[in-house]
Formats: sequence, C-alpha cells, structure tokens
Amino acid sequence: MQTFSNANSGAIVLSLAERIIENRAYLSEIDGKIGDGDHGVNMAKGFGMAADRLKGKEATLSEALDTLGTVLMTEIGGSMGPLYGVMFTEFAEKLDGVPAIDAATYSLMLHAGLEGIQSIGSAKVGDKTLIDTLVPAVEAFDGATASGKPFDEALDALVSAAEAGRDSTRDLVAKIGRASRLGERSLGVLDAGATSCAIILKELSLGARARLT
Amino acid sequence: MQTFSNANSGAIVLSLAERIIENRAYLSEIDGKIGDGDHGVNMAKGFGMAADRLKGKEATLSEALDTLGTVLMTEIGGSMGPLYGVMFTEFAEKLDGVPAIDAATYSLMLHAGLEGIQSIGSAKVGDKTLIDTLVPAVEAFDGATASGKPFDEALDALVSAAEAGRDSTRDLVAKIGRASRLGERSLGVLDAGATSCAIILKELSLGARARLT
Amino acid sequence: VKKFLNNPNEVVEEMLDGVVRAHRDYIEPINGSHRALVAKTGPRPGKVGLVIGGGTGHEPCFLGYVGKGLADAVAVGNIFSSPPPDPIVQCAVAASGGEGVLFVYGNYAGDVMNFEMAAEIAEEKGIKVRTVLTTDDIASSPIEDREGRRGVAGNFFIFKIAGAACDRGLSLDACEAVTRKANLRTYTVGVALEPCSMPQTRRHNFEIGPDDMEIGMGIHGEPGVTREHIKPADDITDAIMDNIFKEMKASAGDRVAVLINSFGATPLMELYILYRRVAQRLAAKNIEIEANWIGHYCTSLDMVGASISILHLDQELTDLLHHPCETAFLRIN
Amino acid sequence: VKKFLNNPNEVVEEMLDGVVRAHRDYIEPINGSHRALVAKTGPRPGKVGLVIGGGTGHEPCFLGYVGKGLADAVAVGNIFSSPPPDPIVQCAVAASGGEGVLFVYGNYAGDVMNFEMAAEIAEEKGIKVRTVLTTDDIASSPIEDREGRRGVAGNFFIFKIAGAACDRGLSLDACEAVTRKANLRTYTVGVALEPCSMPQTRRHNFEIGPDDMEIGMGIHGEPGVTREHIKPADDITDAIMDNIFKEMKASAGDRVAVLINSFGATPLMELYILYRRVAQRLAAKNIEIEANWIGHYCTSLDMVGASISILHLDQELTDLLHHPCETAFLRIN
Ligand SMILES: Nc1ncnc2c1ncn2[C@@H]1O[C@H](COP(=O)(O)OP(=O)(O)O)[C@@H](O)[C@H]1O
Ligand SMILES: Nc1ncnc2c1ncn2[C@@H]1O[C@H](COP(=O)(O)OP(=O)(O)O)[C@@H](O)[C@H]1O
Ligand SMILES: [Mg+2]
Ligand SMILES: [Mg+2]
Ligand SMILES: [Mg+2]
Ligand SMILES: [Mg+2]
Repeated sequence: MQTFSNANSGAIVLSLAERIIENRAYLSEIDGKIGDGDHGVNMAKGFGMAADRLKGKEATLSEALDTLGTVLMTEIGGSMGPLYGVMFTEFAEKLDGVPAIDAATYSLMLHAGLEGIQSIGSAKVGDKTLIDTLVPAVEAFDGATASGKPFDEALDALVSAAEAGRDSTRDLVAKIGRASRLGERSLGVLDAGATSCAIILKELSLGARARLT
Repeated sequence: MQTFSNANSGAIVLSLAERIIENRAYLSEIDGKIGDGDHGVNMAKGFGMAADRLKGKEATLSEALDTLGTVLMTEIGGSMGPLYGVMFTEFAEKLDGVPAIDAATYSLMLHAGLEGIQSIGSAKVGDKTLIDTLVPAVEAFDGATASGKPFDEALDALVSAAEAGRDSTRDLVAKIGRASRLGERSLGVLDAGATSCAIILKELSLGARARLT
Repeated sequence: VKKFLNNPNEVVEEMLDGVVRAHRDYIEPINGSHRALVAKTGPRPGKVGLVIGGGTGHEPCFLGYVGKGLADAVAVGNIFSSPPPDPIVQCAVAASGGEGVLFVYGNYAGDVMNFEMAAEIAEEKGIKVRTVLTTDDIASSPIEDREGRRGVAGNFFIFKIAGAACDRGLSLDACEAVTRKANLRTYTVGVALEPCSMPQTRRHNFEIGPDDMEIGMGIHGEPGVTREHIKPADDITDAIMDNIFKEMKASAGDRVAVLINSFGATPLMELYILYRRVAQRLAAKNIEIEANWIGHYCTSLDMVGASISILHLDQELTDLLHHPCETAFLRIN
Repeated sequence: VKKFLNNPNEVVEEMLDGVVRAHRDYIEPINGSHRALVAKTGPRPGKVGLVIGGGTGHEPCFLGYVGKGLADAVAVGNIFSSPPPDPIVQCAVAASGGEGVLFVYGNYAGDVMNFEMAAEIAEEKGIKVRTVLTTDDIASSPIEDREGRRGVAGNFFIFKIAGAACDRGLSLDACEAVTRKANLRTYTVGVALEPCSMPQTRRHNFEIGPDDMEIGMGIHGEPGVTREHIKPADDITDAIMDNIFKEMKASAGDRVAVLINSFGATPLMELYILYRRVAQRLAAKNIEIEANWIGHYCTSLDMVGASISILHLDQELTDLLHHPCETAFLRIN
C-alpha cells in the first residue's frame, strides 16, 4: 500500500506558498474582474507569512499545515482567512499523529477540510466558489480509491477533477460572495477562489505523490 | 491718404473673438507647457462674453473695443483681464470720436495700449511675454509709416513683426510671470501671451486693412 | 499607476504608523497593535461600546470615525479585506463598558465570517455582542434582497447614529434598534468613472472603457449594475436620485442628511456640481436638507468616482445626528 | 479624462451654486454674487477684516476657510485665474469693520494685478487695505528671491494665523505683521506624479513621463524644480524635508504644525505614509509636532501628487493656531 511520511513533508507547504506567491498577480486579476481584486495579494501575504515561519524548520506536514491554517485564520482576515484557515487547520488535525499517510487518511483529511469550510460559509456546488473545485476533487479521489486505484492514481484523478472544477466556474453565475450581485455579468470568467483552490490541491497532491513509497 | 471708418467696424472685434475661440485649445496647450494651462480657456471666455454683448449691435470699432476691454477688466481676472483689459480700453479711448482712422491714429492707439500694459506689469522686451510681440509690432508699424509706406503696407509690416516677435519667445528664458521660476526649462516653447497677442494684432490689422478706403 | 509608496507589501503597516502618530488625540493602539485602535475618550462603564471596522483602502473609513460620541474602537484589515477575529475581539474588550458591545460593519462575506467568529469569542469572554450589518448600497441588490446588499459610504451616517445612541447611554437593545433603523433609512448609489488600483500591484483592478462609466460601483471596485456611456453630471445625479426616491418614502416637509462622497480621485469641484443637483431634486419635492457632508468620507483607493447617500431622518435620527462627537474626520459640537 | 460635468464652460458657476447651497451656515453671497462670499459671522465693527481669494480648482481653498475666526470674505476667480477687481472690492467692503482690511493671497502676477487694482478702489472708498502675499513654496525660487516665490498649500496656515489675529481684535498693523511672520515661517514643497486637467479641455495640462515625478510642482500645474525618476515615498519625503530643514532654522524643542496635502487624486492612505516619514524626521531633530492636518486642503483639480507644509511655530503663532474658528473645512474649538 502506498503511503508518504508525515515527517519532513512540511516542505510541501513551502512549495504551496511558492505557487501562490507566483500567482499573486494572476489571482488578483481574476478577482478584479468580478470581485475586488485582492485575492492574490491576500493569499500571497498569508502563505508568505506561513512560509517565513516554517523556513529552516524540519516540520511534519501536519505541523506545517497547522501553521498555515493558524496564520490564515488569525492574521489574514478577508474571506480566505476563515475559509482556508479552517480548511488547513482541519487538514492538519486529521494528519496529526499519523506517521505514514495513506489514501484513506488523505481522504479523511480532504473531507474534514471541506466540512470545515461548509460549516462557515454556506456555498454549494454551482455557486461559483472554491467549493466547485474542492467537491469534485474530493469525489474524484474517493471514486478512484473505491474503484481500486492506487494512491498515486487517485491523486492524479484529484488534480484533474480540481482543474475541471475550476474551469467549470467560468460558465457559472455567482450565487455567493461579492460577485453574486452581478447576476449574468459574472459569466465568462473563472472564480478566483476556485482557481487558488485548484493550485493548492494540485501542489499538495503533487507533493504527496512525489513522496509516495 | 488711406483710412478706415470707425463706424460699423465693431465687427472686427467679433472676428477677433472668433479667432481666439478657435485657438482656445492651442493657447491652453502652450500655456500648459510652462504655465498653468488656462490661457486659452480664459481668453475664450472673456472674448466670447464680449462677442455675446456685441452681437446684433452696429457698434463702432471704438465702442466694440471698449466693450471688450471692460469685459476683460471687470469680469475675467487672471493676468489677461488687467493686461488686455487695459490695452483694449486704451485702444478704444484713442479711437473714440475719430470717424476715419488713419495710420497716425492707429499708431497712437497702439502706443496707448502698450503703455497701459506697461503701467500695470513691468515686463520688458526679452522677458518672454506678450510684450515681445507687441513692442516690435508697434515699432514695425511706426517704421513703415516713417519711411513713407502707406497704411496698408504698414499694417502688413505690423503683422509680420508681431509673428516674428511671437516666434522669438521660443528662444527666450522667461523673466516674468509663472514661467519665470523655470529658468532654462522655459526655453524651446512659445509664450502663450505672445501667441495670443500675435493673433489679436493680426486679426485687428487684417480687419482694418480690409476696410481701408 | 503611480503612488507614494515604500515597500508595497508594508503599505497598511506604514499607513497605520502614520495614522497612530497623526491622530493620537483621538485614538490609540490596543495592546500596542495598530490593527485594533481604541478611542482615547469613548469607552466608559455603563455605556454600550461601538466597534466598527473592515478593510483598509477606504480612508478616512473606518478609523477616522473613532472618538468621543462616535465609535469606541476600530478593527483594521488589509486592503479591501476584513480584519481577522483577533483584533476585533480586542476591540470588543476595549470598548466594553459592561453594557454590551455593538458591532456595525458592511455586509461582506469576509467581514461577516471574521466578525461572527470574533463575536463568539467575545461572548465567551462574557461580553454581550449585537451586530448591525450595513446594507445601504441600493444598487447592489434588488429591494427583495435588501439584506443581501453591500454597506458602502452610508456607513458614515449609520456609524454616527450608532455612536450617538451609545454615547447617550441607551441600552444595547435600543442602540441596536436605532442603528438598524438608520441603516434601513440610508440609501447610497455610487458611480465610477475610472478604476482603482491596489498598491501591491499598481495596476487597475478592472477596466472601464474610455467613454463609459459604471453605475452602482462598490467601494472595493466591485462591478456595479450597469456599464453605460458617460453622461452629464446632472443626468447621472438624476438617475441616482430617481433610484433613491423609488425606495425612500419621503413626503414634502421631510428632512434628510446628504453625503456626497469622493471615491478617491474625484475632486471637490465635481462633488459640488453633484450636490447642486441633489439639492435641486430634493427642493423640488420639498424635502429639506438638514445637514450635508461633501468630500472624501469613504473612498476606494484612487478610484475616480463618487457616491450619493441620503439618510431619511425622523425626529430621533435628527436628534442623534446632531449629538456632539469628536473624531479625526468628524467633529460636531 | 473623465469628470462629473454638465456644461464645461459653466463649471465654476455650477460648483459655486453647490457651494452656496452646501455651506449656507458659514458663507453667503455678497449682493447676490457667487464670486464674492462673506462669512455669516465674521465681519464686525472694530475688527480688521480678512479677505482671501484666488482662482478656483483648489477646493476647499479658498472658500472653505471663510467663517468665524478665519477669513471674513473670499473672492472667487475662474479656474487657476485670479478674480477680477470688482468681487475683491465687494469683499473688502463686506469685510470692513472700520479698522481696515487685510488682503492675503498667493503671489501670482494675475492675482497681484487684480488685488492691487481692488485695493486702490477700496482705498478710494475709505477702506484701509494692507496686503500680505503668500510665498511659502520654497521650491519655486531660490532663497535670495524669497519674495518672488509662489503661495501654495501653506496658505492654510497663513490664513489661519491671519484670521485668528483679526478675530482677536488686533490692529491692522499687528495683523499684517503676524501674518507676514507666519508666511516667512511656512515652508512648502509639492510633488506631482501625474498632471491635472482642466474641465474645459479634459486634457492633461502637461505631461509627466510614465516613470517620472515632478518635484516642486505648483498648485496650478506649473512645472517644478526638477523632473526625476519616481522614488520611494520616504526618499521623496526626505528630499523635501532636507530642503525645508535647510531654510527653517529650527532647534531641538521647537514646535511645528504639519500639513500633508493631497493635490486632488492622491488618497489619504498615501498621505499617511508621507506623514509617517515627516514625523520620523522631525522626531530625529527633537522638533515637536504641535498639530497636524492630513487630507485635501489646497488641491490642483485632479492632479496626483501631494505637498508637505511646515509652519515653524513660536509662542504667538502657537496661540493663534489654536484660536477657535468655524468654517466649512476647518473647525477648531
Ligand atoms: N461562503 C463561501 N464559501 C466558499 N467560498 C467562498 C465563500 N465566499 C467567498 N468564497 C470564495 O472566496 C473567493 C474570494 O476570496 P477573496 O478575494 O480573498 O476574498 P473577498 O471576497 O473577501 O475579497 C471567491 O472567489 C470564492 O471562491
Ligand atoms: N507683467 C506682464 N506683462 C506682460 N505680459 C505678462 C505679464 N505677466 C504675464 N504676462 C503674459 O501673460 C501670459 C499668461 O496669461 P494667462 O495664462 O492668461 O494668465 P496666468 O499666468 O495668470 O495664468 C504669459 O504668457 C505672458 O505673456
Ligand atoms: Mg477579493
Ligand atoms: Mg495661465
Ligand atoms: Mg476583499
Ligand atoms: Mg492662471
């Protein structure tokens, strides 16, 4: 059975931060079209702060995710502070004390994050939010493992589904958040949160995949 | 001896106003380079107001110039209100009561206007102001009549000298007014007042020339 | 886009450093944090505490309205982003005088999540919290969804009323009720001519065509209701006032307060031109202007544009509007 | 360039219509003219009258500073143009309380010509007139030509001092003397990042390259001292403060008032960043900030830029600075 080690996997969070910082301008630009243009800036700030705290430390993945979740939740504010804050905190909690992370644990982790987000916001699939990335990604992962696929293939399925989910937001009318007041005018552009969520899920899963033994 | 009639020549002031209004944007643009960009706007406002008061009236040239001078002096403000205000008022005074205006009267008029301006401001030739247009124009007119040239040719000389005087300001360093704080940076652009003054002198003189009998 | 900046990532910290130095007569950091500022004179035993807050980029909102007779504390977020729960909790604690604390802030998903988490924590600390979400932007949602609307420049009026109610020693219930009433009677519509740009990117957050304007623009540059060809100032004002009149059930003899607010880059000259028309429109209906404010009251960084807010007064609101206050950007006495 | 306008040629009239409606508590037209406005409470027998004025496009300069304890009347010109003599004379008459009238305005050729003509006419009417030209823009001419300098945002301080002196009932001589002192002790430097544009042309009055700024910019968009590559806010502030320190002979323990003024489109956020550095620089020399103002006090239409003004106080100026006043844009009590 494929697993990856919690110990020393904290570096995954550093590369997560790198991806977000790289995409700062892009994410703000998307948010500017139907939102307020701060998504990339805020995300980069929060992930950058977490990375600064982690740099040089040999953190476990669960510790690193906890640091990230805590920074987002307590220092960032905006929509992303609470939403991603709770997601990463939940992720961390499910991995806490697990030395070798297998597909079942990974699935548990994903579900806990999703539930955390849904406990704060009330977005559903189709509302043009990060939920449109997260829900199909989790489902694809579970579907793949249920049909007997190994961890690495399930991660691939997760990444593809996340990206397809992100792309689906282009044709959705926003039902929640800032863009919801736009009605039809919100059509034709990606949702910023769905886009950052796809980046996060991809980087996390690529990190896990590269460490599978 | 060539003369033109004071009566019914008030229309010259209307065409003067037309020229200034046509050049509104141009004059403001020049003023914007080394001044505050309002010359065309203010001139057009003042000349337009005067034209509105004159329209439909059969004014003499002296009456029309007096209206223009009074409007500028009492309603326009800025540098142009007093300077051109006094110039046109002085012009009007010298023509007042003269039925047939000859070259000698025209010269008297020009000198009175020039002195009026100099009594308010203290600009000299070379300071990069309208004086650089006005002084050589008056001198050229006087020179031409002194050398025996008829009124029409003297007017031609006046117009050429006014335009040459205007052009001379391009290579002058401003010594007075807003632009004077710029030093060398005021080189290379025309002075706004010198430019409007050339327009005024040309239109006035063309109007006179066309009416000569 | 050019701005006076040092490190673009430190822009909020540097601004707040300037704010704290400039306004020390009115506000001071709570436990040394510039993200939670308390009025020097404001909180006191027996008085309901008023906590306001939100993202930055709207200066003088929100910190300019903290002081005696107005808000007791302000929680300060990043640009266009709600503060996290912690500074809000600190504000609640600092503002609390034992009679409960009123949270008043704009209705945005991020603010709601963070302020609600803060309210829970404050309640755990034994502080009773009530919340009024401001929803004055009538362009942001149809009337059927009044509660879904955004809070924008009308905040100015709603804070003022809430602050006066608290300062008069009304109960938490009463403070909440009159603040809710002020919110329901405040109507704002904004119009943008040019976009704003974030200091960190120095690029326009969005684009408006060279001959267009955006009606109903939010204070974070959220797109508005319609994008139209730019019109004369009076036509724009008429469109806004028609919308306001549709919702505001004002009769001849009624009184209102008017706020003409620049979004940042629109100068006073143009605001007066808008005010002129607003006054004409109100006069035509025999509605009296009890008070007016014209200037930069709730901005959106460097956006070119303006908003018009009308507070439909009644006797109680008129009274509270005139109640003295002393803050960096509003003084009544 | 987009603006809220109706007829661009009527922009000043429409603005003044708005002004007169908005600020009726403070100012009223003299003989029905919006070009000459008098303070509702201000002029009174036995008090020297203070008349200020100049072109428009600088709002809230100058009309925002008319009222009890500050200016008694303001003459209002066209955009960036001095008013003609007539409204100035009307102001002198309205402001006169028999003890003479003080004219305080910026040192510009146009203003000087028109105000001097007005002064002559007022003298003919038996009103004693004294004039103080403001020359606070230290970037506009070298120190040897101090009298040739422009008057810019430092007007704010000079008007305040003059208004207080008049309100205290000082003699015309004494009012003139202390106003002259305030002018000599006020130091301003402006920086523009982007040009302004006139409502009538809606084009930039001049151009500044995409990476440049203009140091020493005047409030009418007159070019400044140098055009340089744009620098961080602290560097700009340092350059300005270095220039000011060169002229201001302040010692440790001295007190100053600080004005950080937006030229129109620069938002408060950035002004606070400038203020932060000004405060740091003053603190490093142990110079105390007695009072500060940060915002839109003397603008230049929609120009992006700001100016820093320092008033070097002494006991008399400190006293007069704190003297109460009540105007549309400055209230001290
Ligand atoms: N209730 C919610 N549930 C899930 N996602 C949400 C919710 N509200 C907003 N979002 C996400 O937040 C994103 C915007 O994030 P961001 O720009 O950082 O915050 P803000 O909208 O406060 O400026 C949206 O693109 C959307 O995906
Ligand atoms: N003292 C003076 N004598 C003659 N012309 C002058 C004087 N001062 C200024 N000018 C002229 O005035 C012109 C500027 O006019 P204008 O732009 O209308 O006024 P302002 O400088 O007040 O904005 C200058 O170009 C110059 O020719
Ligand atoms: Mg956003
Ligand atoms: Mg000019
Ligand atoms: Mg935001
Ligand atoms: Mg001018």
